[in-house]
Parts: sequence; C-alpha cells; structure tokens
Amino acid sequence: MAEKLLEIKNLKQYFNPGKPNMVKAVDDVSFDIYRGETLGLVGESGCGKSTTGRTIIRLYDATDGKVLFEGENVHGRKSRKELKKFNRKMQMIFQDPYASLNPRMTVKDIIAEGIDIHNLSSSEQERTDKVHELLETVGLNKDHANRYPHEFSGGQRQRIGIARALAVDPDFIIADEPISALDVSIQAQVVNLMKDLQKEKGLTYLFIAHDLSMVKYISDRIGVMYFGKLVELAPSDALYKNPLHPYTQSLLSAIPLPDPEYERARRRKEYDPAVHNYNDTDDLQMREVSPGHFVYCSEKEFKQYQAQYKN
Amino acid sequence: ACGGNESSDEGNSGESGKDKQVLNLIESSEIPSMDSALATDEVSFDTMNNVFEGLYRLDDNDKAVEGMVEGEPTISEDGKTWTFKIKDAKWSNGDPVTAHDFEYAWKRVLTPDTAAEYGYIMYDLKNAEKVHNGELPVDQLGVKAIDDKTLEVQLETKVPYFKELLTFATFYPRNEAFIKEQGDQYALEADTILYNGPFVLSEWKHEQSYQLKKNPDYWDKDVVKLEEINFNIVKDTATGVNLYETGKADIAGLSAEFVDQYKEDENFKTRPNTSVFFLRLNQENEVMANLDARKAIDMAWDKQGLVDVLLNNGSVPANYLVPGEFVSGPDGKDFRETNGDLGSYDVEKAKDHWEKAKKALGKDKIELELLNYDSENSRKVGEYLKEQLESSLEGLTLTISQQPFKQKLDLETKGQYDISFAGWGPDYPDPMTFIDMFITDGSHNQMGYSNPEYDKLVEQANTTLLDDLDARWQALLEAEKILFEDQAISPMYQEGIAYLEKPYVKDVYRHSFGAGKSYKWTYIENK
Amino acid sequence: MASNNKEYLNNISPEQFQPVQIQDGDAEKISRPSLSFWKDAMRRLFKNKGAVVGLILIIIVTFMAIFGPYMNNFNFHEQNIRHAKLPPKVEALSGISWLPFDGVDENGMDVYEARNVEEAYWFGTDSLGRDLWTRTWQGTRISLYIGVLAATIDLIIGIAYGGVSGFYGGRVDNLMQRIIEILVGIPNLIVVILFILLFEPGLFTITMAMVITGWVGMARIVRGQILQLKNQEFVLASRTLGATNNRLIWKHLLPNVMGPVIITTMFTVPSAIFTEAFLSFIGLGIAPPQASLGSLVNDGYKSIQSYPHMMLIPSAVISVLILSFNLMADGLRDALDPKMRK
Amino acid sequence: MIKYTIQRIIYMLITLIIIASATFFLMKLLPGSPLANQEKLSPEQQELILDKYGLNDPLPVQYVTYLTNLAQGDLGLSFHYDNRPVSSIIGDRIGPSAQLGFQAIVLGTIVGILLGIAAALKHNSWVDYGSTVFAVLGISVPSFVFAGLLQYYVGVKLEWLPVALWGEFKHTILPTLALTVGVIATIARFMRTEMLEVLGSDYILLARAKGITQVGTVFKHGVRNALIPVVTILGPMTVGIMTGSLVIEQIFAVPGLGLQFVQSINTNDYPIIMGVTLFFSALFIGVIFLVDILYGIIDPRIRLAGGKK
Amino acid sequence: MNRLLDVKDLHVSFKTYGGEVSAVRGVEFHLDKGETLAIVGESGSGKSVTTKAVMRLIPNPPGYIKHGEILFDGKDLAKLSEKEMQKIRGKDISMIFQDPMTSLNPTMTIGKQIMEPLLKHQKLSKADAKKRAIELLKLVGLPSPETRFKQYPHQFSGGQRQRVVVAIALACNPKILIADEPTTALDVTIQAQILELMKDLQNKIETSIIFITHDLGVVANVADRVAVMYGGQIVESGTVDEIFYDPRHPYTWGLLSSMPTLDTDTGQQLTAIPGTPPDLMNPPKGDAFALRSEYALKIDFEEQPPTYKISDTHFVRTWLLHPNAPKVEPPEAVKLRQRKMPSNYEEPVLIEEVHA
Ligand SMILES: Nc1ncnc2c1ncn2[C@@H]1O[C@H](COP(=O)(O)OP(=O)(O)OP(=O)(O)O)[C@@H](O)[C@H]1O
Ligand SMILES: Nc1ncnc2c1ncn2[C@@H]1O[C@H](COP(=O)(O)OP(=O)(O)OP(=O)(O)O)[C@@H](O)[C@H]1O
Ligand SMILES: [Mg+2]
Ligand SMILES: [Mg+2]
Repeated sequence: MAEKLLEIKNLKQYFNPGKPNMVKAVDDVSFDIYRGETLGLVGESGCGKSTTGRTIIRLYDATDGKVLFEGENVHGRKSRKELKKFNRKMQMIFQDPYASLNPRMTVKDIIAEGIDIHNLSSSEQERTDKVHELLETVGLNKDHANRYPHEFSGGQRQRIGIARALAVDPDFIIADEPISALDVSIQAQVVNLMKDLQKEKGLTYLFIAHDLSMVKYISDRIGVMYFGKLVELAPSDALYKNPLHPYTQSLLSAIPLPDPEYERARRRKEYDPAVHNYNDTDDLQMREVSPGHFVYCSEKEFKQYQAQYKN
Repeated sequence: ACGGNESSDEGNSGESGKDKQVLNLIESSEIPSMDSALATDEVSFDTMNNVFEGLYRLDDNDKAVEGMVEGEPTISEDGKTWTFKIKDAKWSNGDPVTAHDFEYAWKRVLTPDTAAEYGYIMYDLKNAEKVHNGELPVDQLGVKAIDDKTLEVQLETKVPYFKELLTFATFYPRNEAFIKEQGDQYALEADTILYNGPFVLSEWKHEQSYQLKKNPDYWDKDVVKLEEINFNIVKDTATGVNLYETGKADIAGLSAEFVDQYKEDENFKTRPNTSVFFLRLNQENEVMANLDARKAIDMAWDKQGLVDVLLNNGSVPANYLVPGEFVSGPDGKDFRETNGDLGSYDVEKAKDHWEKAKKALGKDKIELELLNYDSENSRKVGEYLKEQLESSLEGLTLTISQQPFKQKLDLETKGQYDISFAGWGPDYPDPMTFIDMFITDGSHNQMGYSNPEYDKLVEQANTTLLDDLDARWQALLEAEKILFEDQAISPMYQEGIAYLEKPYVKDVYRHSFGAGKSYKWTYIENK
Repeated sequence: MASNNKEYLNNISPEQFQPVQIQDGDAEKISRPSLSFWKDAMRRLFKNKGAVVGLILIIIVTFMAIFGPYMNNFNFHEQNIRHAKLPPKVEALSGISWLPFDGVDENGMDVYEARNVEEAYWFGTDSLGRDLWTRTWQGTRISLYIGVLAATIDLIIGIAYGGVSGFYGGRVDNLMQRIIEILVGIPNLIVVILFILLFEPGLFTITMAMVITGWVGMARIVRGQILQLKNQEFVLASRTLGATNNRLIWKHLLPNVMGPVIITTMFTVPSAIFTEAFLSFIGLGIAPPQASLGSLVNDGYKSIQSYPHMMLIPSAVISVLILSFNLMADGLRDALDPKMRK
Repeated sequence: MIKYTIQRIIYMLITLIIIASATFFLMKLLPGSPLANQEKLSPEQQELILDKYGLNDPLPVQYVTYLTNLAQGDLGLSFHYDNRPVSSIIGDRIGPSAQLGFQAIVLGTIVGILLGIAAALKHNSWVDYGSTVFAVLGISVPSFVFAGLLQYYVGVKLEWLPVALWGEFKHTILPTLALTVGVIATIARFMRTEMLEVLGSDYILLARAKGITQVGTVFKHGVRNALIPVVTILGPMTVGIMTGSLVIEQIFAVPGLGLQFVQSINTNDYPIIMGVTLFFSALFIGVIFLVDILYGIIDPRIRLAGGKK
Repeated sequence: MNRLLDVKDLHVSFKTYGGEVSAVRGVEFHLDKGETLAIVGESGSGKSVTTKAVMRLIPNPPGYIKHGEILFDGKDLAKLSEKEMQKIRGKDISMIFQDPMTSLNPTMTIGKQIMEPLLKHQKLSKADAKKRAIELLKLVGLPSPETRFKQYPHQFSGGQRQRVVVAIALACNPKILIADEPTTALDVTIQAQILELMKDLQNKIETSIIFITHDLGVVANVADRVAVMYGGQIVESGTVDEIFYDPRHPYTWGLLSSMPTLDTDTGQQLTAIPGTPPDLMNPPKGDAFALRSEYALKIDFEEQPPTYKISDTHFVRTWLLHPNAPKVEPPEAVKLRQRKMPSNYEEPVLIEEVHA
C-alpha cells in the first residue's frame, strides 16, 4: 500500500497509574495507517477504542509509546506552534451529536472555530464564505449558519460536526463512533458523506465503531481490539473471510444482520480467553499470518493459524 | 401556708400570713459571678446583696444599717482608723463569721493575682492602691483582725461616706477555709458558696433560672418574710411582659414601646435611676475645643422630646452632671436642688454660638463623628441627635459610629472620637463619684478637658476640706458649675426605669448605687 | 374513516398520482423559527406563570425602591417627634374601615385627629416620627442593593474559584477543595459576625461578610459543572482544533455554566436580604439612620403589640421580594434545564 | 473503610486546627478588651488585670499556650463568668440548643418531606402551588416574627402553652414550631425538586410496570432516592439551626448556646467565643462526616465507592 | 382464537407548551399467543408511546389516550381504572425498558426488586418469593444467585442488569412481555446473550413478546412478525420474511437499503433516507413520509393513504398500491433481497379495517 501517514508504536494509555483503580485502557498497541485509507477499529464496549483515538490526537498524554504523524512524533515535548500544526492536520468527529456541539454557539461559530484558531481567513466575509461552503459540502444550506445546535436533528448535527472538522483542511480524521448514536435512517447519510469526502479530499480515516457491518462497508482494513490490546488487524474482506483470533470470531458471530434467513442459521460463538492456554514463556506479539493480516498470538498459535488460513 | 415554718412568728400573722411568700422575678442575664472579689455587674451585685452581708447593708433610704457589725464602730481622732465589732453571725455551714473573714476577703481582693476589677473601690484603705499594683506586700493593707470579733481598718484619708461604701459587695467577708477547700470550684455552683445573708442561693441552673430561699441561720431572720424568690433569665422585653401578663412574673421591665401600651395601667411604675447620660465632647478635636461649638451643641437639641417620646421610661432631661435624688448635702438639701439646671434648650442661642464657632474656626462645613453604643435604644438616640443637631446647626454633618460596648470604650480611652454618647453611674454616695471624673488627665476624663480651678476644687474636697463637710459640699457644687461654664460635656438625661409590678408585691427596696435591690424586707400581700 | 370508502378511493383522479420530485432542500427545512438558546429559554420562562408573577413583582418592588421615596414630601431621616408612632393613613382609602389605612390605631382611636396631625402618612410613622413609606422603600433599596451586591461578588468569586478549581483539576483542585472544606467547617453565622466585628460596620462590610462564605456554594456548583463540561465532546472538539485554555474557558465553559449560576444567584439575593435582616436583629445590621427592610422589621418587631404596622409592612415587602426571587429562580431552573430543551 | 475513616478524621483534625488558629488570631484583631468594668478602670489597673490573664504576652506565646491547652482539651476559663471553665459553659448550654434543634429538624424533616412528596405528586396543582407558597413564606418571614406571633397568640392570648422559659417538654413546643418553619420550607422545596426528578426516572416506571400502587412506588422507590440530596443539606442545616437559633432562644428565654455566643461577643469573652466557634466547627465537621455515612446507608453506590478509597 | 391483544385505532397525544403533540395517530395491531411482534421505526415514531399506552403508563399530564381501544382478555385496557390496571401490570403484561443502567432502583437490592411483583400478584410468602426470585436469577443465567440476590444494581454489569430486568419482567409468567429496546444500550456480544435468553425463556413459558427496536438485524433475529412505524402510524406490517424479502412501503425500503449487509459492496452508495422525521406537533396532512420519499405522489401531500393487504398477514399503508398509482421500482438494495412470497394475493386488496 501507499505511504504511511501515521505510525502508532507501542502506545500505552493507563488511567490512574499506580492507584488501585488503575485501568490499562490501551496496552501496548502498534499499527500503521496509510494515506487515503480507512482503518476500522472494532471491539466491545470499554475495550479502549476511544482512548486509542483520543490518545493519538493527544487529548490524553500517552503513558508510553509513540504516535508518528508523517514521521514526526505527536507526543513528547512540543511547542504550541508545533502542536497547532498537528491540530490542523488531524481532526476528530465525535460520537454524540448532542454533546459534541456547544449548545450556546451558532452553527457558524462552531464551524468557524478552527478557522478562528488557525487564522485561516483574512476577513469576516471570507470566514462567512468558508462556513457556507462547508455547510454545502456536508449537505446543509447556508440558512442554517445562524441557527443553534438544538434546532437540528441528530444527523444534521453530526454533519455540522464533520464540517467543523473539515474547516481546517485536515489530512487525517478520527471518527469515534460517528453513527452509533444516530437513527438507522440517518446513519447512511453520514456514512455516505464521509465516503464522498474521502474520495474528494483524499482523507484518511480512523473509523471507530462496534457495528461491524457498517465498519466493513466503510473500511479498507479493520483492527479488532480486546481489553486494551489489538488482537487482529487485516484488510476487511480478509478479516471476514478468515477471522483468526477467537475473539474476532466470537465478535463476528454475535452481530445480527438484517436478514431473517441468515439470522435463523447464525450460531454464536463464545470467546473464552482460556482457550489460548498461554503460559509464561509464550512470546505474545502481532504476527503476520498472511500478507497484511496480523494476529496477536503465540508462536504455536501462529503456526496453527497459518495452517488453517484459507485464501 | 407557712404554718409549720419556724420563720413566721406572731407579728407576721396578719393578712400577709395567708399569702404564699413567693416572689417570681425575671432577670435579664445569668449571674456572671458569685465571687464578691470578682463580680462586676448589677445582676451579681443584686444577688450577692441578698445572700451575703457585709458590715453594713443599705436600707430603704440608701443609708447604711447594721449588717455583720455589732453596734457603732470606734473611730479614731483623725477619722482614719475604724474598729468594728463583729456580730455573732453564722455562715450557712455553721461556721461563725469572724473578723478574719473580712481581713481575708479584702486582702484577697487586692492581691494582684486575683485581678479584681473592682479593687479600686477599696483604695480608701491604707496602702490599698500600692498593694493592688503589687508595689507593697498584701500584709501592708490597712485591715487587720485583732481577734475573732474585732476588725481594725485604717484609711488613707477621712471618708465621709465610709459606712455606705462598706455595703459594697467587694467588702463582703469570705470564709477562707471554705474557699481553700473548694479551690477553683469556688462560687461556680450554688453549693460551692457559703452564705451569710438573708437568703441562700438554693438552686442555680445556669443561664436558665436561679432560686433564693430564706436563710434559716440569718441573724435577722425574723425580719425576712419571703420564703422563696424565683428568678428566670429572660432577655427579651416582650417575653418578660408576656410572662408578667400570664402571671409567671411579678415584675417586668418595660421598653419604650411597651410604655405606650401600659402607661395607663395601675401597675405601671417609673423610677429615676442615678445614672446620668451625657455627650463627651472631645476637646482634643479642633471643633470641640471651641467653647461656642460646645455650647451650640448642648443647646441645639430637644432633651425633653428625647425622654418623652423616645425613651419614654421616666427618664428626665439632664442639664447637669450629678443626678437628682442621689445625695443631699450637710444642709439636708439635694445636690440638684441647690445647683439647679446648668443649661437649657435654646435653638436660637445655639445658632448664634454655632455661627461664632464657625467663624472662629474659619469653617463652613463641619463634620463630626458621634461615637455610640450599639444597643437598640442608643441607636435611636443617635439617630435623634443627628437629625436634631443637623437641622439646628447649619453646616454640621454628624456621622454615627456605632460600636459594641467594649470597642466603644476602647475608642473613648484612646480619644478616637469627636462626640461620644456616654453614661456614668455612682460607685459611692457622694457627688465626688461624678465630679472627679473630669480632673485633668484623670483616667475617666478621656476628652482632654482641663481646668486648673476645677482640679483645685476637687483636690481640696478630697483632702483639706474633709474636715469641713459644708465647705467641701460648696466646693463640689462650685466644681459642677465650672464644668458647665466650660460646657465640658453636654448632659442628656438622667435615666429612668419603667416597669410593671404586681400590686401584691411590697417593699422591694431599690438602691441608687452599689447593689440594685434588697428583698430582705419584701413581702407579698393580698395576692 | 371517510377515505376508506372504496368507491371514493377508486374515483380519485389519476392526475393525483403524479410522482412529485422532492426538493433537496425541502427535507432539510427546519420548521421552527430560529431562536437563540437564550431566546428559547426566555420563551419558556414567560410561559411559566410563577416566573412571570415573580418577575412582575420584582419589577414593581424595584420600581418602588427607586421612585417610592420621592412619592411624598417626606424623606427617610427627617424626624418629627410629635408625629411619632402614627398608624398608616391614606386619604383615599380612609373611608374603608377594614383596610388598615384609616389612621385608626389598635384601640379604634383616630390618632391623627387626637394628635391634630394634618399630614397623612401612608404607611404611618416610626418611633422617631419618620415617615415609614419613605423608609420602607428606602429600606427596600438598601436591601436590594445588599442582595444584588452580594450576588455580584458571589458571582465573581464563585465563578473564578470554582472555574479554576474545576478546569485545572488535579492537585490544584484538591488543594482548593480542601480550602473550601475548611471554610465550610466554620459555621456561617460565626464568620459573618466575626467579620462585622472586625471591620468598620456599614453597608459594604455587611455585604462582604455575607459574601465571604456565600461564594462557596457558587464555587462548588461552578466547579461541578466545569468538571462535567470539560470532558464533554464539544470541549474536546475545540481542544483538538488547538484552542487555548482561554478560549475554552470563555467560549465553551463559562457560557454553559451560566444556567446554574443564574439560578444560584437568584437564590443568593433573597438569602442576603434575609441574612441582613437577621444581623439587624442581633444589632449588627445597617448603620442608622439608614434603614434596610431587615432593620425596619426588627424595629417594628419591638412594637408588634402596640403598633403592628411598623413590622407588618416591611415584613410584607421582604416576603414579596423573597417570594418573587424564589419564583423567578424556580422558573429559570425549568427554563434553563437542558432536559426540557427538546 | 477503616482507612477512609482514618483519613477523614485526620482531615477533620487539620481543619479544626486551622479553624482554631484562625479564630485565635481573629480574636486578637478584635478591638476592645474583655474587662467587664473597663469603664471604671484606669489604664494601669487594666494592664494589671490583663497581665494576670496573660493577655499581654507576645502573640506567639499566647498562641502556643492556647494550642497546648487545646490539645489537652482545655478550652480555658471565661472572663465574663468569672473563672467558669468554657467547656462547662458549653456543656450547660448545649442541651437546650440541641434539644430544640433536634426537635425542629425531626419535625421539619418529616413534615417537609411529606409536603414535598405531596407537591411532587400533584405537580402543578393547587397542592403544589400551595406548598410552594407556604415554603417560600416559611423562608421569607424572619423566624423572630413567627416566634413573636406564636408567643403572643398561643402563649398570651390563648394560654395554651407557656409563653417562654425552659424546663418541661411543653416549654419546647413553641420554640420548636418557630424554628421548624424554615426547616419545613427548605426540605419541602428540595424534596419536591428531587421527587419530581425521581418520579420521572425509569426505575419508577419499571416499578409501576410491575403493578405496584402509586403510593407504593412513591414510598418504596421514590423517597429513598429523593432523600439522598436532601440528606446533604440536612447536616449543615442541623448545625445552622443550632447556631442560628439565638433569636428563638432569646425570645423564648431558652438557655442555649447560640444566645451565649452572641452575648460573649458583646462582652468580648474571648475564651467563650473561641470555644463556641471551635465547638460549632467540630460539630459541623462531625455532622458532615455523619451525613456522609448516612449517605452510604441510604445509597449503596456510595457505600462501595467510599469503601474502595 | 388465540389473539391476546388487539389494539384498535389508538391515538395518544401530549399537551405541551408548544401545543399538542400527536405522538400516536391511529395505530392498529394485534398480538397472538406465543409470537414475537417486533416494532421498528426511527426515533420518535411513537414506538414507546404505543406500548406505554398499552401498559397505561403514559405520564399524565401531559399525555393521554385520546382515542382507541386496547382489548386484552376481553377488557378494554384504555378504560380500566388505575386500580384494575395495577392488577394487570406485572402479572399479565410486563415490560422491559431500554436502559439497564437506569431502570433499576439504585437503592434497593436486586432481590427485593424481583420479589416485589411476586409479593404483589402471586401473594407468595416472603420465603417463597425469595425462593422463586433466586430461581428466576438462575433462569436468566446469573451465576451464584444467592449472593447476587442481596446485591445492589451498581454491583452488576450492564448485561447482568438487563438480565435482572428480564427476570423481573418474567417473574409472574406474564402473558405479554413488552420489551422496549432492551438491548440498545448494550454492546453486541451482550446483546446477543440477552436476545438468546429471551428466546429461550419464551419457549419455556410461552409468552408473547412485543419487541421494540430500530435495529433491523435484531428484528431479523427475534421477530415472527414485524410492524414498521413512521410518524405515529404503522405503515407496514407482516411476517418477518414478508418485511425483509418483500417490503412494499417506501419507508421500509429506505430502512432496508440504508443498512449495509456484509455483502454490500464498498463502492456502492448506501441509500440514505434524506431529511428529518416529521414534526408531530403539526403532523403533515397526507402521508407523513411523503416529504422524505422519492416516490411521493401528489396525493400523498393531500390525503392519508389507505391500507392494502398483500397477503393474509401483510398490510401496507401507501398510495403506491393504488391501482392508479404509477408502478415504481424499489431501490437497488431492496431489489437484491426481494423474493417471491407464495402467500401473496394476486393484487393488493384495499381494506377498510386494518389488522396488523
Ligand atoms: N478518563 C478516564 N479515567 C479513567 N478510566 C477511563 C477514562 N477514560 C476511559 N477509561 C476507561 O478506559 C477503558 C477504555 O475506555 P474507552 O472509552 O476507550 O472504551 P471504548 O472502547 O471506546 O468503549 P465504547 O465502545 O463504550 O465507547 C474503559 O474501561 C474506561 O472505563
Ligand atoms: N412526555 C412527553 N411529552 C411530550 N411529548 C412526548 C412525551 N413522550 C413522548 N413524546 C413524543 O411522542 C413522540 C413519540 O415518542 P416515542 O418515545 O414513542 O418514540 P420512539 O419511537 O419510542 O423513539 P425512540 O426510538 O427514540 O425510543 C415523540 O415525538 C416524542 O417527542
Ligand atoms: Mg468509545
Ligand atoms: Mg422509545
């Protein structure tokens, strides 16, 4: 694939370190994101998906590890200016369309916030024009600019959120469950929009979700997380065809699809971490079972996975 | 009701015999102290006056009558040595009251360690001040028990009112053995005190109530008719009145608001007190140093209006320092009767004086501060004064600084005021208790007043004239006049007290100085 | 249903069945008129009967506080000792005997006639013969002033303290919370009294005394809100855009805590008025001849049996004030409640 | 839990020391002296007496002495009540204050809670408005006005109850009533708000879906949950009632601590002022601690969280 | 007939500041013994209000049942007194709410909460109730139920709590179980467990279930029949196969095509439903969906569509089935799944009274 836009190396994010209530929300996770692709990230609730996203964009300071954006570490000591530069290139779309817009700002001010912060417009007129343009890009019209968030539906709000992210012309967008809070009928609007934008602007996405069918539809590659660890990473088709890690298999088997016949046939698999039978000497790490398809496993499992891999 | 009671004898079997000899009273505060050396306030003095007895006690006319003393004392030629015989009286634990008890008690007061705030009342005793200041040992004090029944007292100078002075609580005897035994518990509870007065403190619920019962061991118990006096502590006037209305109290003090309501009531009574309230005019202040300004201030306001409407409690306007119905001179005439009024309300004259003052000071606008107490009543008085003075005296602005009592005194002592609302009550039955306040640099002068002539008269009255009481009296009269020629202060009113008293309460003696009330002779009749 | 009539249905003209192309924009149309958040809240506020009553009362009382003292020929400190303790009398109402405005006292005596008083004192006079109408409104002015000043200072300190504590969190927050705990540990009344004793008594001191502990509640509320808000996604969004702390605080956090803050303020005002009244009772209130509602009630209380008007009138004004601020606050709470927003 | 309690106690002690120190220095700033008969004393005589009480010592010395005594539980001796230990004064006065406070809080809480529930159940009906108006009146009419009216009408006019004084239970009724009005008002308002919140919650709906009667749902499921925030204000309010009852104490001639405090301020009785302040603070902190424990009893979620710490 | 519940022309409104919200506008459906009826539809379409109306749990004020009948066991629930209703709730009809985090009383032990309906309806003694409660806990698959019995909700995970809620709902073996989005708040793995549990229990105690959701995957999994709601009305209803393989209403089309399946091609656009749900304060005059439908006809904006019957079990409310209406093609995604339904009539039949 193309050039690496982002390299995440041994990223760790622990909350309340040293205290009895310490949480290893992200525990030694490494992966790359290529320019122009969509990387999906799935896993059950609380497995650390959001934390990964937020740590990458430096909403949290990483406990350990590196996030290289175009070869430069985002974490570590940074001047305001350097940070601002990252802030322009990396953006985020949030899960909750109601909580992610300041209820006391007009849509115009919300979208223009990035423009203001990075001084991207020279005049009020230019700023307004930009906002109108962005509104149009996300399928809203300029009459909406002077309204307040509570006047919009969830889908519209989410599109406003996207417009806000787009305002600074980023290369990379982290979308943290951008559709899970939306109504089914609205979800497609947003997904379509995101895909269109990606095509148009060559954006790169980290798409976090737990709805696998949607993730498969939008992603080029998918990473599966379990308890703070990345357990499997593969091109989406490969993952569906060849789910190797037992957890991935279990996850896939749990998703109901809108097809009664399929549903009648589906048998759910339970994941029991004990099946691995790991012992202390096992060297657990990400291993490439087939090109581009990585699984977190021991040497022994690696062999086994390779053997059973269907092409 | 008191049939089986040994205290009721035939002489007392009349109508009053049928009445339960119980008096219910309210008091405005807890008894702060039952230690005669330390007590400082009226409630303590009142209570002690009824449960203790010194050499003398005050009668209805505020004259000293026999207490622990037996017969007339022997007085030396120069009037400085008095020898008293002590009666056969008993403490409530059965111990006899002896001359030693007096010696011990008085020395205890003046021992610096005791930190007695009323120590100065004894300064007429020989070496008292020096002892109190720790400059001389206690045994140099001019008091000595010759034997159990003989007490010899030496004075610094002759004291014309010495017997009356001896009625003061500070001069009460104390039983040394008992005090030592009680240690720091002494006088904290009803049963850690020994009594030798007409009553004993039989119950003392702090801050709530206390009860006096007739003392069966009192030497003059036959005179005492009341069996029981119940005091409840009630701070709110309205509550007091309501208790009176519902028969829970036999006497209730009244504030101005209630006077209107009860003015026509047959049980409504007023009584002048011997406290005089006046304005201190701080002559260290540039304006107040001006005589015209002082005169203007004195004349410019309506004292009658103040006492009639605001105080409304039997207070009378004062144009003097020494109160009326306080002391009479050797000629038998009241001090006030002789000296009369030394000022008057006259707005026109006040304005003239004010103009002169302003001219002399070269000022058009004058701002003065009135230092005031923070009590409800004084607050109103302050407001009244401000309005009166400001409307009569053009260009005057009077700001009011209202301070808690202690703070106010502090500011006064430091001279940090222009005008101050002050009051003074007598310590002993002699005009001197008022007059000597204003001698140059006197510790109670506090306003920079100084007149050598005045000083001289006071000095003489305290020394050379002690042998000639007529001349001394004249000197005191003269001194007061000088004070008012100088308009050193602007007197306001002589305090009065308004109260309701049930008609069946007889013979509560109210005193003009020292102890407030005596119940020794009180009785209930026709309840 | 009429339209379920088969015959009718079959007879619908085919032309009715023309497909209609929906306009792109149509679907995105928002039917509601554009209202800012505050306007929306206002709209809800005005629909709340209680709040409207409260607001009207506040306006009336404020109006009277400003203009009331000029409505007659007396001023608040002028004394006429001859006219002391007169009952209320309003010429126009004096014919109506059940209204307490006929100049007749408790015993049914026309005091004005008896004392030969020409003037009519609408609210009567006090024990110094001052006009109570003027004094009541003058007092209202002072009380309102105290209330509003207390609220303002409260607001400033509370927001600053709570804001800093909540925003920076961690050790700063910990320390600042400990300090608050200590402050809270001293009973309020005691702090107030000590404060008033220490400083020159007066309007400002009294207000300060109330504020000195009063802001704690406000600070806590603001802190709590900020703690919640700062992890809200819109704040995170702004941070990912590279917003400075300043911007976060001023643009995102503060505007969103204003709701609870305003409500708290609405409660501070009456509580300050009330505290001042209480201080008046223990003799630490406003300096004479100034009057506050509290000091008037307190003065009047002494004469409650003989001259009830002296207490009842200012009491009524206090009650109305506190009532209206409370109603207003309740209304605001509903109007600003995000749960009611949709 | 034990660790948590110990930690809390240490915090409480630190707080108390700070408060003690603060009041100590505040006292020193207060103008005026504690001498009762100051008016009649010459400056020399005053010095003499101050010396004796150690009030002329350098401030640090006084401070250390004070803290040392305090550590031994010695609050000192009163100036005004000659040589009476402050602790015994507080001990004497606290009884009535505590009794009144307790009665007022208990009565007020019960009535307030019922009123609040009634208002919430009949939301926006006359019951609701009626209780709101009552609550606001209760808050806005100064308690001394209530006290005065009660005393005059119930005590003097009707003679149903004693006008004032202290002793038997009947003496406590009027002051309790006067005190409790404010409590009722506050609790009722809080309860109403909380109850409304709770009544709108899912678990109430679920309870109703189980077929529980309305009254059953309110009392079994609603009250306890609505009570949690109410308990929070209960602590400070209890202490507030005890400190703030001085007006009531004065009017009904109750020998309480609140009144004592104000009186001591008027007489500059430093040891008592400091003692009472400290006592009230300790009480306050203690009550807050208690409330936290109570919290845990009412709300199992907090119980666990507290235990974890 | 084994028809348990019959809802006829149900109208529910809310009186609000802004005016009257007609949340449910003439809903008709029925429920047979032992079957599972899924109600789907987007947020605000009136799913919860409909079922709450059945339970008579509409908050009043502001809400009230304006019109309609809810026939259960020969009684019209809409007209019962609160007292009589209390006897039915929890016993004959019980309900599971959406959010397991908030639908349990945080200050009452789990055990007590389960025992409540047992004590109330089955008049069991405390001891028996406890025994039964523990059984129930076991039944819903909670390990060590004896200890769990004494614990509080916060000591349970989301999935466990939802199990408890299910246990409460099933305590008295209700004839009807209404589950209002019982898995929306849970993540997929747990959702799957709960769904399995419910099906399991249904087999055991033969309850009929009304299952509300907007997740079509879940519908496909649980439902026997499906009712699709839009704007306060049921616009289409039928067996699960009919709805998924032979949908007729444009809104159902929209729903189905907006969801990608695992086979949906990445390059292919999802067919989104444009626009926003209708404002029920001023419900549109004709077909509520018309504004958002690319198949809208002129008449859609003027008159409410009638109901047509496609088969014995399949009802659709749209003008598109009118003989005069133009023939339209469903969107690509729907066409892909379309199958021939053997039970369909030749022609859609217009009916006067709808029975879903
Ligand atoms: N600020 C924080 N402090 C402490 N723990 C946290 C914090 N944020 C997240 N966690 C914990 O870290 C873990 C991972 O959380 P995260 O939000 O990343 O999960 P997620 O995969 O995004 O879940 P979801 O699908 O529910 O959004 C969780 O156990 C969570 O409780
Ligand atoms: N208490 C209420 N007051 C006013 N309107 C209400 C109330 N409850 C519901 N509504 C309105 O009724 C309509 C239907 O709501 P309902 O809760 O039934 O939707 P739903 O289909 O269950 O949606 P969701 O999937 O979000 O749960 C909505 O428009 C809603 O605004
Ligand atoms: Mg997340
Ligand atoms: Mg719903």
